[in-house]
Formats: sequence, C-alpha cells, structure tokens
Amino acid sequence: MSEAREYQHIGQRTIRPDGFDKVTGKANYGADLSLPGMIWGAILRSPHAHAKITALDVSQAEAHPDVFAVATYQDFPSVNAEALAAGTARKDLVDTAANVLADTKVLYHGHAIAAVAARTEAAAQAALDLITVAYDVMEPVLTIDAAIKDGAPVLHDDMMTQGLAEPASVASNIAARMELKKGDVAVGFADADVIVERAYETPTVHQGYIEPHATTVRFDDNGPSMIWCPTQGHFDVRARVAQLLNMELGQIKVVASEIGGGFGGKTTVYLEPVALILSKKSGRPVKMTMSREDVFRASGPASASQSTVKIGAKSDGTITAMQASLHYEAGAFKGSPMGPGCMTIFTPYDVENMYVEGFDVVVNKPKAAAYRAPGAPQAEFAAEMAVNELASKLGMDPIDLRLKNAAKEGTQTIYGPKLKTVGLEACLLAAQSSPHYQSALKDNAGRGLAAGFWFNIGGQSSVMIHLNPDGTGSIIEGSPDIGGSRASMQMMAAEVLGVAPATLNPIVADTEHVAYNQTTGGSRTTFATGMAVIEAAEDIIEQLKARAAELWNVTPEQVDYQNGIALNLSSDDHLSLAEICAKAEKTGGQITGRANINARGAGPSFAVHLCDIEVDPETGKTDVLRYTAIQDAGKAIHPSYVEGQFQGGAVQGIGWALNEEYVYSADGVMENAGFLDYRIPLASDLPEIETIIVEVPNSFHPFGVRGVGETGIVPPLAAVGTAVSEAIGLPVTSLPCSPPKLLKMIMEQG
Amino acid sequence: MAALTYHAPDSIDAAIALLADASSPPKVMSGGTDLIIQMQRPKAPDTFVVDVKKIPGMREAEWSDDGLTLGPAMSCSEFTKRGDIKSVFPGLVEAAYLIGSTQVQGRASLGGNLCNASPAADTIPALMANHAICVIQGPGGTRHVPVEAFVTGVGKNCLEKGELLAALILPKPTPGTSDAYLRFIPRTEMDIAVAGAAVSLTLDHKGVCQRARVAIGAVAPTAILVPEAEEILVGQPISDDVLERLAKAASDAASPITDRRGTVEFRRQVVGVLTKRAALIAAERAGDQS
Amino acid sequence: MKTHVSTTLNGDAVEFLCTPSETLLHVLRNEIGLTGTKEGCGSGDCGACSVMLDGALVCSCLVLGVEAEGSQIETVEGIAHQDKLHVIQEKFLEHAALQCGICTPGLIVSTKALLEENPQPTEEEARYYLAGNLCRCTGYDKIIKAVMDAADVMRQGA
Amino acid sequence: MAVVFFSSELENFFSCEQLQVTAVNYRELLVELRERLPNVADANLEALALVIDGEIVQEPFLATFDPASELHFIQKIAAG
Repeated sequence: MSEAREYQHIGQRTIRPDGFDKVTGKANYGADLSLPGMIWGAILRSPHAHAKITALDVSQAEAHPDVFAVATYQDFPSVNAEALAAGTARKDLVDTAANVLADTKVLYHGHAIAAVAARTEAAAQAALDLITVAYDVMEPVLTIDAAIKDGAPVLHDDMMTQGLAEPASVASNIAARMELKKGDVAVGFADADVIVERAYETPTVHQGYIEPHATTVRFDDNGPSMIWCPTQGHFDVRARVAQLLNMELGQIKVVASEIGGGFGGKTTVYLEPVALILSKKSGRPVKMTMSREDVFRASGPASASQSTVKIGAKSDGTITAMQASLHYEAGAFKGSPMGPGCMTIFTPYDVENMYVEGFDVVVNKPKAAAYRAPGAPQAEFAAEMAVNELASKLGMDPIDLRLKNAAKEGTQTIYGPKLKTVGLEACLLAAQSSPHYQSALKDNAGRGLAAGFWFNIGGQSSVMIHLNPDGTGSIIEGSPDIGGSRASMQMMAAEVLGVAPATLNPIVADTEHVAYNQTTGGSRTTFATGMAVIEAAEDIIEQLKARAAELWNVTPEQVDYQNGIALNLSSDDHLSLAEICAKAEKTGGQITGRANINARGAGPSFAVHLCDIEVDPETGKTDVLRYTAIQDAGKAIHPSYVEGQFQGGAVQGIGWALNEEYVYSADGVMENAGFLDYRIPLASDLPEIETIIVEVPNSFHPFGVRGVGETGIVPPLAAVGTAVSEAIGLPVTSLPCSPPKLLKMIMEQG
Repeated sequence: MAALTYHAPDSIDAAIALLADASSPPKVMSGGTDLIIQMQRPKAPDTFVVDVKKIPGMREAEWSDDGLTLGPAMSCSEFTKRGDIKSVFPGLVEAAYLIGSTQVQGRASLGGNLCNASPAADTIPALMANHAICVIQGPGGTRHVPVEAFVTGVGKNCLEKGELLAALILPKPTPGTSDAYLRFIPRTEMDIAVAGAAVSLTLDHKGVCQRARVAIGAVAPTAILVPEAEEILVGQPISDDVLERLAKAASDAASPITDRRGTVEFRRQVVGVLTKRAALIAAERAGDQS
Repeated sequence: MKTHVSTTLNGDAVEFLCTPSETLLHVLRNEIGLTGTKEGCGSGDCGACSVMLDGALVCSCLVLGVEAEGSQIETVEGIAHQDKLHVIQEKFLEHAALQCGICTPGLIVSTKALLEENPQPTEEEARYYLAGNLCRCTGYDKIIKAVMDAADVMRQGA
Repeated sequence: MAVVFFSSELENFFSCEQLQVTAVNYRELLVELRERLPNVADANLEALALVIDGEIVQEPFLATFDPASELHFIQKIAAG
C-alpha cells in the first residue's frame, strides 16, 4: 500500500447504515426483545462480601404457584474434560460457573446465588424471598494490602501462585506473578544522574456502559436454542454457554442484539447461561435484565492497582533505567490484566535497561472484566506521572524528554519483539505544534501531558458479500458493532469494489449465519474484520472478471476491473458491476465473495494527550479547561468515528482520574452503586475534546489501518494527574483526584 | 416494588380525608422523584399514595401583600422560569434550579424537597434564609409553621396524620434585600449537595448590613440557621475580614458526617467557603436593590 | 388490581392497563411495546428514558403509569414523520453524535425540548440542559456540535 | 539461521535468552525446540503468539519465516 494513494470513499464522513434506526428508537437492544409466552427471571444475590454457603434451600420457591423454575450451581453439568471442546482451561470454566452462580462460597457482595423464573418481573423478584441461605460469614479482603499480608483470609483454598521460579506450596490470594526484563537496571541506575521513585494507586472503576446486561432466551430440544443478548462476542457467548451446559455449539444460536456500550465489559457471560437453564426447566422463553445496581455490584469492574515506579536518567535527559512493580486486583477470581500492564508500561520508551514485575491478586470484589486497553491505563499512569516528575527535575520540557527517549521503528520492547513503524514521535511533534500546547495557562491551572501505548490485535474474522441481481448487496459479518464499525466495513468494501457505499448493506449476522468471529475487542474489528471484508471484495472481483470474460467470450486474463467497471482489454467493451450481476443467471448463478482469515500484523497505536485543569484552592474542585487527544490511526477509514474513539477514551480516562471510584464499606458493600454517586463525566463537566488524527500507516494492512479503540483511554490518567499536580504544586499519586483528597493535600501543605 | 394504592384527589379536603383514614402508611406525592425511587427499593412497605398535583392551586404561585404564596407541588422547571420570583428571590430560584437534571426539575417541587426532609436538600436552606412559612392543613384545621421548625430530623417533618403541606409563604423582603445559594458538588450537575449555604442580606444605601440570615445544608441532620453568622454581619459593611469571620462561624456551626460524598473535615471547610461566597453574591445583589 | 389509563401518545389516543406501582417507562416498553425509550438506571440519573409529559421533559422511570391519565406523552418514536427525520436526528447522524446509540433516543427527546425552550442556546447552556443525559461513548463533543448545528438550521427554518 | 528470543518469563524454563534454529516454519520450530530444550513442554508454547520480525501472529500454526528472521514468543493479547 502507498501513503499517497487516492481513495474514493475511505476518509469520507458517510452516514452510518444503522443510524436511522438508532435515532428513531427502532434499533433493538438487549432488553428490547420479548417472545410469546415469555416469563421473567430474577437473581438472588449475596448480602455478604465473603462467606461460606452452609445451606441453600430453594424448595419453597420451587413450590410457589407463580414460579416456573429455579436455578442454582447444581444445574451446571459437571464441567468435564470433554465439555471443553472450545478450548478454555478447566479452571477458567469452573471460575466462570462459580461467578455466574456461586458454588460453596460467595466471594463479593452481590454475587449471584440462585435464580427463579416467574410469570412477571415482580413475581420473580418476590419469589426470591422464598429462598433461604445460611452463611458462615468470613472477613472480607478489600484491598491489595489486605489480600497479600500474612494471615490474610484466603479466597480460594486451592489457589497456588503461578509463575514463581519455585512452585508455591501454600494457597494465597496471589494468583500469579510475572516478570519481564531487558538489560540490567542496576547498571542503568548506576549510570543515572537523576532518579525519581514513587508509589501510585488507582481505584476500582466501572466501564459504565449505559445499557445494563439483559438477555432473552428460548431453550429448544429439537433445534438450536436461541440466546439474544448485547455482547461484544456472540460466538464466545455460545462457546461459554455450551461448555457450562454441556451442549454442542450447533445446539445454540446466539443473536447479538444492538449493544449499548461494552468497552470490554460485555466480553463474558453473566445472565445468559442462567436464563437458558431456567428456560430449559420451564419450557418457556425467559427474559432477564440487570438493574443498574446489579451492573455495578456484579459485573466486571476494572482492576484497582498499586504500583511503584523508579526511573533514572542522565542530566541530558537520556533515560538509563526504568523499573516497576505492579499489583492488580483481579476481583473474586484470578485473571486481572496484570500481563498486558507489565508489557505496556514502558513501551513508549527506547531504554536499554528495564525491569517489571506484576502480581495478580484476588479480593472480595466482582471479578474484574476487560476495560479498554486492559491493564495499560493503570500501569502507564504510574510510568507517565514519574516521567513528568523526571522532566521537571531535569528542567526539561516533557515533550523534549519523551522525544529524546521515544520508542521508534526497531525499538526492542520489554516483552520481546522490535517495533515496526510506529507513530509516537509523530504524535509528540503534533502535540508540540498544537494550538493547545502553544496556548497560555490561567491562574490556579496546570497542564499535563502523557503518552500511551496499546498493541491492538488481529485474529479470526469471517465475512461473506452477497451481490443481488441489480448490483446491490449485503456484507455479512460477525463482529458486533459497538461504535459504528458497520460504516467502516461498508466503506472498505465499496472502495475495493468501486461502488457507492450505500449499495452495500452490512449485517452483523448471528452465530448460525456466518462462521466464527473473534470478539469485538483489542481494537481488532476495523483492522481484522476489515481485512476480511477487503479479501471478500477481492474474491468478488475475481468472479466478476470471470463472469465478464464469459460474457465477452474471452479469458479472465483479458479482463481488467477498475472503479466498478470490468474492461475488455482486447476491445473497448466494458460492463459495470451491476450489469455483470444482471447477467449472472446466464454465467453460472449469483455471486458471493467470501473470506475466512486469521489476521496477522496488527499495528500498535500510540497516543499523546494534553490536558489543562483548574483547581479551586478553597474547595479542591477541578475543572477541565482544555483537552486535546492526538493519536496514530494508521489510516482513518471514517474520521468522525476515529475522532469519536479518541474523545470517548479520553473522557472515560478523565472520569477515572477525577471522580470515578468504587466506595466500599468496611464489610465490603459498595456504597455508590448508581449513577448518582458513581460519577461519570457529564456534558457540563467537559470542554470540547480537540483531536488530531496522525496517520502513520500500518504496513501489514492494505489501507494502513491500526486499531484506534483502546489507546485513547491510556494517556488521560497521567495527563489529568499531572495537570492537577501542576495546579496545586503537589505530586498526585492516588486517583481519583476527588475534591476531598485534593483539599486535604492543599490544607496540609498550608 | 411495593404494592401501592394511588389516589389523585381534586381538593385539599378530599386529600385530607384520604390521608386521615389511609389503610397503609400514606405518602403525599407531588413530583415523586424521591418517593418513586424509595417505593422501588427491595422490601419497601406497601404505600398509600396521595398525588396532590391535581388539586387547584397546588402548582400555582401568587403574590399578595404578605408576599409570595407558593403551591408546594409547582415543578422546579415552572418555578425557575418565573422571572417575577427570580427578581425577588434569586437565591431560592438558584437552589430550585440545582435540584437534579432538567428531567428531574420537570417533576420535582419545592414542597416535595421540603417534605422529603433530606439533610442535603437544596431548597431548605434557601427557604430558611428567606423566612418561609409552611401552611399546614389537616383534620384539625390550618396551622402555620416556620420552615426551620417544619423539618424535625433526617427524612422527618412535623406533619401529623391527615395533615399536608398546603402552601409556602415567602414574606416580601424589605428594600435592599437579596439572597444567594451555593452548594458544593464534585461534578457540575446531577450530584447531591456535599455542603450548601444560603444567605439573605439587607444592606442600607451605604452598603452596611442591616439584617442577615444564614442557613447551611448537608452539614447536620437537618439544614440549620447560623445565628453567629448573623451577629457577625449585622452593622458591618461586607469586608474581607467580615467574610472570613463569617466563613469560620459557618464552619464552626456545622456538625457534619463522613460518607461516600465527603468527609467531616471537607464539609466543615467547604461550608464556610460557600457561606462567604454566597454572602458576597447576596451583598452585590442587595447593593443593586438599594 | 390494574387501573385503566387513557393518554395521547405521539398524537394517538392510547389506552392501557397498569398496576399503580408500574412506572411510565415500564408501561411504554412492556405494556405498549414502544422500546425506543431506554432504561439505563431506573432512578432518574441517566436520562435514557426521557420523554415529554404534558410539555415537560421528564424521566419516564420517575413517573407512575397511573399519573399519565389524560396526559400528552411524546417519545422518540414520535419525532420523525414517517421516514422523514427531524433536523435534530439528521444532525446527530451527520456529526456522528452516537456510537452505541443507547443514549441517543433520550438525547434526541431532550435536545428537542431544549431547542423548543431556547432556540439559540450557548454551548454552555446546551451542555447544562443536557447534563442529565449520560453518554459513555462519545465524550459529548460531537453531540454538542450536532445540537448547536441543529439549533442553527431550525432557527433558519423558523 | 533464524534466531528465537525468549522473554525473561520463558528463560525460567530454558535458561537461555536466545537460540539459533534451522527451522523455517512454526511446526519445524516446535519440533526443534522440543529436541533441544527439555523443559519446553512446561512452557506451553502452543498457547503463545509468535512474533516474526515484529509482526504479531496470534495463531502461528501455518507461519513460515526465513533464515534472517527474529522470532519471539509472547502472550496472546485479548483485551477490551
């Protein structure tokens, strides 16, 4: 691919194909489907954060006339080896089962214990009172410190720390340890003229999608059972439910409804397997929804973290060593994003000596789920805060310091490979020359800058393109569209085929109508599913050439295809795509292009964010005055939705840094489980979020695309944290920068 | 959600009758923005709801020689659009404007905010600063209670069985008087007050304070008056020194708690800051009046 | 015991039965089947269920169905005329003011209320008026641009 | 000959940072590593992605490379 390439459609700001339904209320989301004869499910949740279940009696509920079915952990067929066809490790599956419906222990307040299905929503809720549970209440473990201290109550008696040189012999709350190194940090620190070292912490936060989890299911003995739900990966929902209920993949059809936000939080199952059990037992369709409170108490938050970072540099700004120790809360079951945290923390820097160790720690909170670049915001917050502190110690401009040490093509990452072409330097230079960075700062305000990195992934995508006899067509894909990706698919197919985007209708098909697609996550969809769309369109072109050759009675080699027109090279004849389709009947039937790929070569995306914040010295109240997000998109297919990803990530990061946090009581009850007191940013809290799209093409993608969805949430934590530090003249080490915390700092300093 | 009996009487007498012989615990509903959420809580008791919005006058506001007679069920959005009220009680209108979102203001009312008696209610300090009187009607007739005596505790008011809040009376302020209300919230909107302060001042033509009334919210089980603050202000021009002493008096009067919204130290400090800032705004407005 | 309620919904006479404890949101979605109005929180904190009730912008999760007796209700389904989108809807699409789209119906209803009340809002006025409509995808930037653009077009049209 | 680099995680298993290999594709690579590194089974390499000259290959089963290639095994990235 070439950067100078002229595009017909790519780079335009077309109207999204699913837009009309979404602005008129016609689009159907998770809670919008009802079926004839449908009944409602409800879930009994734990009132304790940590307890053994000593007795569970559902007989009264089962006996109640309004109740059609009751489900408990006992309804999961023993998850045996054969059941693991789709390849999930057994322990993970057991964890999933025990998270969906508790086994012998409840591990967080709100942990699901049992479910009932009844004629109405109200009847189902009421029937929960008929279930009796006896608990042996245990001390809750609510922080990393509490979890790793000697004698801490252990959540899982069989959990031995993985990744130790010497295998662990006693159970603990540390699920795993990981270590990455490059060069020798001891040598690096010995060479340093200046060293900064500091500890940081970030709170438990929630993805905060506005649509609560919901599902409507219908169990069917003689055909595939149907699951309707909002998910980032309906094929993975199918695999998980099949494993949990010992069913074959072919026995389950998952329909991905429109999805009201996910951000990583809708990549697992909560209600779906439970609803299917209830439907199987009752013989009726079952609908289940989470309340907003349930969403906060029992669906995937993002890990809280504790980090220490140490950085050494020469007086000229050359960084000689970077070292970090990272602890992540996994929630009730192992599996925090500690790994990617360790891998990303120092990736923006080309430094000889690096060392990172990470710990995956279980606590009595909901099982952490992915959240936009999982693990990276917590880790890079610590690293970027320390780098900015280093810059001020050296008396260097933070952009100059980063440019001096920036990762570039050929930089050896701490996790192994050398980077290919990346856009970090381009982003830093764009930041330096931005109007924002040139602008003056008002009193009581501070300015923060931070960089961020995320890998992005490729993986499996399957796409078919059907052409109709009039030349219109459908793009059948299997990547749930969480932010406008159908528009990009349409544009890429139209670009290759040389037709108008609106003539091709993109459809996110259910699990029966398209082959397996990996979950929409890892910023993979426009990259990987886009690659499949391009390949399917190229497949169509080969067929169009062959069909035209038949019509002209020449060989396909004598046919060229440009901008939607087939040209007969041995004459000046030409046929449009529509004309070829109109004659398809004569030349062998209708035309379908297909691609099943496992995409390689995902292009990492770097970002640099700039933030100005004013702090009221008498109250600690913060006000975001100006914000600019600069990121390498490789190539922006639909610039508006690329900007939207930058802006959305930036604002989620601003919320994380300023006001969002899970507030727990001593006994482990979340005290702010609602949008009133879990304070996500409002329209009135924010200025315009300025964006600069940098385009350093990814050489592995035909159009140069890099994923853009996740990187944007990585820089804001340190950009905001640094702006606040500058505004109050004190180092921020703990998020969120809530007014009580800031005012305390200001007053203690006097 | 609790089982619920709903009535929407069209007269005060009918409402009183319903409240007097209610089968289950009666709740008067105007905007319902607190009540409906409370009724949806698990294990919420069965409730006998009397919706007063259809009673004539309940959503009106009229001026007389005594001042403003306000229908307690008038929605905040109607109330805040009343230029005639805003010109006299800008602080009270600001307080009403701060209640929840635009959507919540379409329903919520001053009477509901008062009867719900949350320690953090925004309009209660502003009503107190403006000497508001509650007109209570019940089986035993009509009685008048000053707003500071109406609220008796967290979520508690002085209404007896069968009684309801029929009207609020806001005495017409003397010339040179104006008010202001400020609250602290972490965001710019949508939050419950972490601390609030309402100030009403009367200045003479020289800018010397003749009368003052200061009420603070969310720093005690109920909104409270700060008499010390009034002593500091009366007879003084509004100087920096006076404002600093005022702030300290408000902080000292506070007896806040630590909860998910703020700490004792934070609330104590911030309520003082808000009081002095509100006094400054009220003084400017009063200056324009005199 | 269910109560019979008569309303005017998006201009049509609509009658329904509901228990006194059912919210208008629940009635719209589950009794009448208009699922364009979304539930994000059920406590008036997110604005996804915004509707117009007798000319006032409200959260339908904080209204009882029985209260709607004799009322005029307007939901997102009533804003476009058949397939002709309202200017606000067109501008939301033009400016890519939605990503997942779950908050969009509430925002369209609220924006219409804003512009009927204040045809020429400043950006700050628009941001505060819409503060009760949470959006987690967009950071609000493109929403506000769409609102300001729609306001301009509507004023020219008026 | 292509060079395989082992991240410090994997060094715990192999006690070497890099290894020259004659293999020219993934399948040969696994065979060769099994012959030369006794503990390789414990490392569960099949669960890892292979990076070939900086290109991340999540599923390398069919991957080929040339004698000048630099190869790294890394964790598969899932993510939100």
